[in-house]
Amino acid sequence: MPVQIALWSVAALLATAIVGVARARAAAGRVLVYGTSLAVCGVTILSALIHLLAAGGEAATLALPLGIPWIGARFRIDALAAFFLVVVNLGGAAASLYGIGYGRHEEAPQRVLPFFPAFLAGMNLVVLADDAFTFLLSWEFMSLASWALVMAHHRDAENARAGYIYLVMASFGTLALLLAFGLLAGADGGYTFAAMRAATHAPWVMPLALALLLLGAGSKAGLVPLHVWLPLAHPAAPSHVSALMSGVMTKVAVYGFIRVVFDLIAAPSWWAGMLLLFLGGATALLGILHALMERDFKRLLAYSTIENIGVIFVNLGLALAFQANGFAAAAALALTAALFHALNHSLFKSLLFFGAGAVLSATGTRDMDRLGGLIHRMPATGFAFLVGCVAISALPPLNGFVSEWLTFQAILLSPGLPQWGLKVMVPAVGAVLALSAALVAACFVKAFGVTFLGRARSEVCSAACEVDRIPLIAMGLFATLCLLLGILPGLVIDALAPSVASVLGARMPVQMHVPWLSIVPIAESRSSYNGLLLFAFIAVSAVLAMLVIHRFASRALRRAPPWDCGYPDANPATQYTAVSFAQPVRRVFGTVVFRACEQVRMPPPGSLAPARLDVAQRDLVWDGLYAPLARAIGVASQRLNVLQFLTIRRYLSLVFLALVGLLLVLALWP
Amino acid sequence: MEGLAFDIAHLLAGGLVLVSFMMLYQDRLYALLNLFALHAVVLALSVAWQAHVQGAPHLYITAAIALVFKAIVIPVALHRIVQRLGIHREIETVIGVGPTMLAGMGLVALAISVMLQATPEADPLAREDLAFALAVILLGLLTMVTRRNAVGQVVGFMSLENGLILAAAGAKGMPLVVEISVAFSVLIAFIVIGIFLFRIRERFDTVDIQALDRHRGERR
Amino acid sequence: MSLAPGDAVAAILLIPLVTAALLALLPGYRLTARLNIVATLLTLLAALGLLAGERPQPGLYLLIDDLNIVFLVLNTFVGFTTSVFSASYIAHEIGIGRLPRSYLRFYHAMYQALMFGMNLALVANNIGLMWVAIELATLTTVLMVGIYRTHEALEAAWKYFILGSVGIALALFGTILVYVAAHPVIGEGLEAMVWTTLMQRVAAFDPALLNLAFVFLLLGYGTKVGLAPLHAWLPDAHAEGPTPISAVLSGLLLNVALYAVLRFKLLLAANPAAIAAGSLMVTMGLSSLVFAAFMLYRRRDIKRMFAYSSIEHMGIIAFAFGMGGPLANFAGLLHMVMHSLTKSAIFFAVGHIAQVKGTQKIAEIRGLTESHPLLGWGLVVGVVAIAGLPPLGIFMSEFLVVTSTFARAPLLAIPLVLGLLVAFGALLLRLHGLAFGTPHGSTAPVEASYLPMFAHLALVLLAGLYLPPPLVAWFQHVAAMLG
Amino acid sequence: MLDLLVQGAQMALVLLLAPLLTGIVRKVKARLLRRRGPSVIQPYRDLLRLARKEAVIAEGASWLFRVAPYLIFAATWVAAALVPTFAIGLTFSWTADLIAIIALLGSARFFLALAGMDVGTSFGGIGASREMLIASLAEPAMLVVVFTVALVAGSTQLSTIAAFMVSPGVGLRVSLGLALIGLVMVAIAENARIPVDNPATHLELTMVHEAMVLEYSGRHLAMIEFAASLKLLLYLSLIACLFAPWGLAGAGASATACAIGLATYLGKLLVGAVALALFETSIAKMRVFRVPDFLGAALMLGLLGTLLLFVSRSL
Repeated sequence: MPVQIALWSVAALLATAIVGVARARAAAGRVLVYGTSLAVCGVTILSALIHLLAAGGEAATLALPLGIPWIGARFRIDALAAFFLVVVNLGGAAASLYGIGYGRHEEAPQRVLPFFPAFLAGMNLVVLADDAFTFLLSWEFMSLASWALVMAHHRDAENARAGYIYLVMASFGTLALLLAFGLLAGADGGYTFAAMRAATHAPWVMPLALALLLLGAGSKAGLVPLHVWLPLAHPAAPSHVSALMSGVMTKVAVYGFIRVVFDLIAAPSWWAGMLLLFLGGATALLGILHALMERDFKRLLAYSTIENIGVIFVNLGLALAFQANGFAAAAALALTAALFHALNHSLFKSLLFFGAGAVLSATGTRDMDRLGGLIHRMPATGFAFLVGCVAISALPPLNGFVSEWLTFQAILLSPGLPQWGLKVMVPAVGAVLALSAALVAACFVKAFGVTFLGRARSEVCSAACEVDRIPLIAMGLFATLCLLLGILPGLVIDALAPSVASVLGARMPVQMHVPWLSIVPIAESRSSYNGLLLFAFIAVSAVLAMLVIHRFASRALRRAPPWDCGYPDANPATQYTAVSFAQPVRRVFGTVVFRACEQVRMPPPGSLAPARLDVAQRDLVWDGLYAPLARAIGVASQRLNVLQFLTIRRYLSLVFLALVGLLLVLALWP
Repeated sequence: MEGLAFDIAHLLAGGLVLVSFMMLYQDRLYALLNLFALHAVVLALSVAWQAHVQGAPHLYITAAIALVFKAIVIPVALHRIVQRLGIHREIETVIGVGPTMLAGMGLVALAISVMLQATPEADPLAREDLAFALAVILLGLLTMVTRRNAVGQVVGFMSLENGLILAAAGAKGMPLVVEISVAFSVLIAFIVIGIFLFRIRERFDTVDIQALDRHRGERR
Repeated sequence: MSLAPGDAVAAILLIPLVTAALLALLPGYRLTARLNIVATLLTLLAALGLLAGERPQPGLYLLIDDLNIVFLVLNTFVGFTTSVFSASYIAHEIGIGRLPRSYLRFYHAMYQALMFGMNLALVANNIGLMWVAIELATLTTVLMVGIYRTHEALEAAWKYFILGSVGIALALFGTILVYVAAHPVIGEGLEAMVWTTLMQRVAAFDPALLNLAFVFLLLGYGTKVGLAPLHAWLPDAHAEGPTPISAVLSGLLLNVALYAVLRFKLLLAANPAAIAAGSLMVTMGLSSLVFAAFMLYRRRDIKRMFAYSSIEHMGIIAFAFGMGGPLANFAGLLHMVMHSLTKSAIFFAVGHIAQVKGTQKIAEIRGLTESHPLLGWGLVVGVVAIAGLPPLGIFMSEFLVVTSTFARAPLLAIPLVLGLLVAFGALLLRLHGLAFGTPHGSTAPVEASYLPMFAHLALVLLAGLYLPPPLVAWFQHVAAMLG
Repeated sequence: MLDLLVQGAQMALVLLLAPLLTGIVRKVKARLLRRRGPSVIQPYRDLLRLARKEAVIAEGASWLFRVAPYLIFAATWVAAALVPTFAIGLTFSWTADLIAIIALLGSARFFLALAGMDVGTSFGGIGASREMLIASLAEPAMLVVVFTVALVAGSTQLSTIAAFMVSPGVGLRVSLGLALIGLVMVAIAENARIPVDNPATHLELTMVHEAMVLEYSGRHLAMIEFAASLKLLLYLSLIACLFAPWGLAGAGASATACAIGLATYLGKLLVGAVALALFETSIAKMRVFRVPDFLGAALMLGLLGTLLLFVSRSL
């Protein structure tokens, strides 16, 4: 039954897409398209939740006579799929809601409306798919739809380049997955996931498949060094689509990875876990460092997505390592942390992109160094964005912290692992995670501080005005969810339990019975956390302190020019900008990671010219990997291109040589 | 009788290969045309002999076509063209004669070695014939490849095609031989006309194919 | 009305022949164009009737079996749609005076003659007849490629002509060799050239002769298929000829030549001692794929670019058939059909685009999705399909090819995937230039017949999602037949 | 019931002791510099006076600027209230383990940095960016220390760790020593003490914490100062509870035990204050961009401790 509902909603979405083609230009069309998407997503969430909680998420399957004829299109909802359905459609619903209002500012609706529902449909299908063909078809269809959305503002050359790199990387990933599935399916084409589960593979298959899978799913999720397309493509799309791509599509990639590695291959090995740990750690650190260096806030958010993907993959690596050594409970803990973080990230990243979209439509610029002081102009957006920043910075009592905390709990269990490599590596990765978590805080202090606080750096933002109500509702919804998940983590963990159990066969202890709704991953004596109480304490004591002081001390307030050590400067250019905020971090890390170099050009004494600080930094991954590749292809095509300009005689000689060659082969054939 | 028949067929086929070699060697246009005429005559003879041996009268038609069309009409036509176009008498060959001859030798060796893999049960006459025919074909291709000049290439192509006719005639009781030879004559007629209608000349003032190649959709 | 089987075959052959003669005589543009369409439609109906009804017994000359009926239906269908497209295309050409009216008869007559040649080559049960038919088809296309009489057109036609003739010669020699191989077993006369007979008795043939024959046939017909390094004529012929002819070339003639190669591969496969014909096809297929993929990057002429993409896809198809096995063969058939439909659809779009923009230079065409949404998005869908993206048909065939190959011969899959990816990058790069960005050049509306293009694309989309069971069963049977 | 009492007592106690601790440190420093220095209760006076003054805030300041001090104070207070000082058995000790407590301080810092950027002055920006840099280096070091300790005690729950530390099974361990040093270094950095930062300065390009709070005055400044001294107290009691948990009253202990615990706790604080003052006077402030090396050293010590722990365990 849930499968049918899900498939019907996918069909409804596709129908909506067609409507979008027809009625794109009319305002009614906008409301219709986004409204329908919202309703459909809502229905899907409900059915998935019911399936997950009430039915305990036992697998329900369905086969349609589509796709590869003798296999058909298989669909399946188990607990894992149900969970990701919730993630996908939650993001989808919020984005649709946001779009109803935000879409008004869209100058090319006919390039957005048709593809938005199609994109949602594609993501849903990936989660539903139960055979390789359907999976890859939906996977690539998802990429295609999102590509079209990235190309919505195609007149901008930057966007076009982003779209190109994105689609090429996507099809590279798809080809890698294609090979992986070919490997798992075997020569006689057992393309159904059921067949793959049942199949027994040669020992060399597993590592190869895993590597290919890392290429495929990793390139979609944005693992370093396959991440280059992400910070280009995500910001290029309209903001609610960016929210979907960053918040949801990357999760779909994570789903694909979990599905294959934990469910289909299901032959965990500790070195695979180690590989994931390494990649995840590197991704997290590099992603957040890039984000810190950015001054384009949508690109900053995209880079921070890379960081979160890194965290998720670290958790997956831990889960693999634990599972390989038979530590079921620990593996369950790590996987729960991964799923929890995926959910959290989809929430606050969407929220942040919504805020970014609001700022973008209000000011028309993505450059933080031209913004500032927006908290006065757009208070509601500012508050929602602040909640998002606190959540993504993994600060209690919001949801980001809970998953981070679970991750550290899992890391603290690693000493039990027998392999020395893991023993030594996990603490190091833990330190890296802590480092990147702290950098995230720095990054979002920068993002919020430079964009919303301080004084307006340009007239565009002193003229900005708050977005209309519907987008604010979407943001408020997600902000509330961030808080709820933060203070009631036990509910989420229990809700995740069936999904975890469905792939690992183990689950975390039930949290609902713990008094005061606090969470206890392993044992009361070992570690516990209670977001609800923490929240209550902070709220109470803050209010208490305020009341006491206002009651017994003074409550007088006077506005005055800023003090600033006696050197107040009216010029807003004297504020710290995004670039200058990142300067200490750039000094410490940038010189290594980005070959960053700063040089100050002082005017000669006596001249009134301003001193200039020039900052130059390079993306080593691009320089080291992609640029050479592009160059190689260029050279090869240049060399071969000679063959287009030969004389007929030379072409004849080619034929002649081919003939002689084949005759020689025949003459020498045994 | 059988032996004699075999020897004569062998002789004629070998003669054809020999003439091909001479054409390969020859770098004067008129002489090349004359050699081609000779080539055609030898072909006609050998086809006729095959007709006699196999007792297949229809092959005489093929022989006749070869004799009339290839040995007389075409060479004359090409003579005309060469005069009309007034192309310089020298054929600038691509590589020197020596290497060309060596290559030709190699090709013949290759042809024979490939052919001899065939089981002897296939009747020896056909087998030898095919070996020589293959040699002629390869040599014809070589001629085409080593000539810069359209007429030279046409001649090469026709010698190649002679090899085909030889093979077809050699194949005992092969149907459609006449049709095929006719079809090929048509094809060659097309080629000759292609030059003769001066399409190429009026556009490019020469039959030199390199001139053609200069006019190309995508210039570098 | 239901045709008797013999009549259907006769119709498929005679309708084009008669129409060709008729069109050569009739004056007047509208009439001839309509007649052209009607004739192709009738041929299509005949082919469908043949598909539906029972089949005639194979005779000395003609044969209808599962293998060639696939090609036949595809051939007549694309022939029909192309004639519809050609009507509006040629109307425009005459309107701008690029094509003198006097050539019209010639053009339409040649079109029907080409149809006749290809159909004959497909239904021929006789290797000699097949050879003659393919030669005929080649010659007609040569004449049509040169029809514009420009430097480039003539040069392309000449190149095509010379290379084609050499190919024909090689193929003929291969045919003779097959006869010589068959002759001791079957005996003299026509019998030794009949497919059905050959297939029954081939096991006893001399393998060495068969191998030699296959080499010549592969090179000879491979020249028509456009496999590298025999491809040289293909890009220019596509680029310089009238676009309907480019569509027919890419969509049909290449298939017909491939069909011939397949037949002979079957022949060799049935002889235990012969070499593995598949390995040769795999090699040439891979080389064509990779070569064409890299060639795509430097193209400046839009039609020439898609010609190279045809080479690439022919490479894939040859590779698939070379690999053999039920999966790969199925994929090869599917890919062939899908490629014909998609590529001709692309050429339909490109033809109108080149007409409205007045140029074929890629650099001078920009932002089509804005200036001409229908053409632009049609092109986008077509290129997306040809690049192998879902949900369109080619994705399925490529899925099957790659997966089955990787499971069987991982090392072969690497160049395959490499070629696919490189080609994808090139096509997308050009597509971005053509379809997106600020429009460039004339934005005048174009009177185009969109029907053929979107009909093809719709079919391709449908096939990508759902293949009707009878079609599948039939394909599977053919795939099994191909071994 | 008693536990609840203890919890309440602790919340009041930290509030009570924090300014005193600051005062003691200042006093000792002054003495060491041969000055008489303000009396140890001076901080209380300052706080009261500040609280009574009217608050002057810059024109550009937003609501965040006014809310932040209370949030910072509250978060720090809650954190401090959850660290066992004189007794283990706190009712709400399970609300947050060590990691959560550190994260709470992180939240406080987050809002402090935002408040620093709110008015839009150059000093505020300097302070915020440098504070976040220092934090980003201090947190991993702290986590590695926690990792070492948690490895030894098998828990991140402070009460459990403390209970374990007093048990005889511990003995002297190199890795714990390294962890201690690392923790001390982190504590110095976190509390903006010399050599990382100078709490006494008010007009220096190298100031970090003070630069952020430059715009604050009146009750807001009082809240922030209070939070700062609470933080110092927290770190001292954290060190005490982790590495010198002697005399801590067990869960549900008698009043006398609590009294003993209290006495020992005060003693520990005194020692800590004196030690801190000694250290601060004996060392010079370092340049801002030397701080990463300083904290990097702490991180290395922590990791070394962990590895040594593995070695000693595997033996």
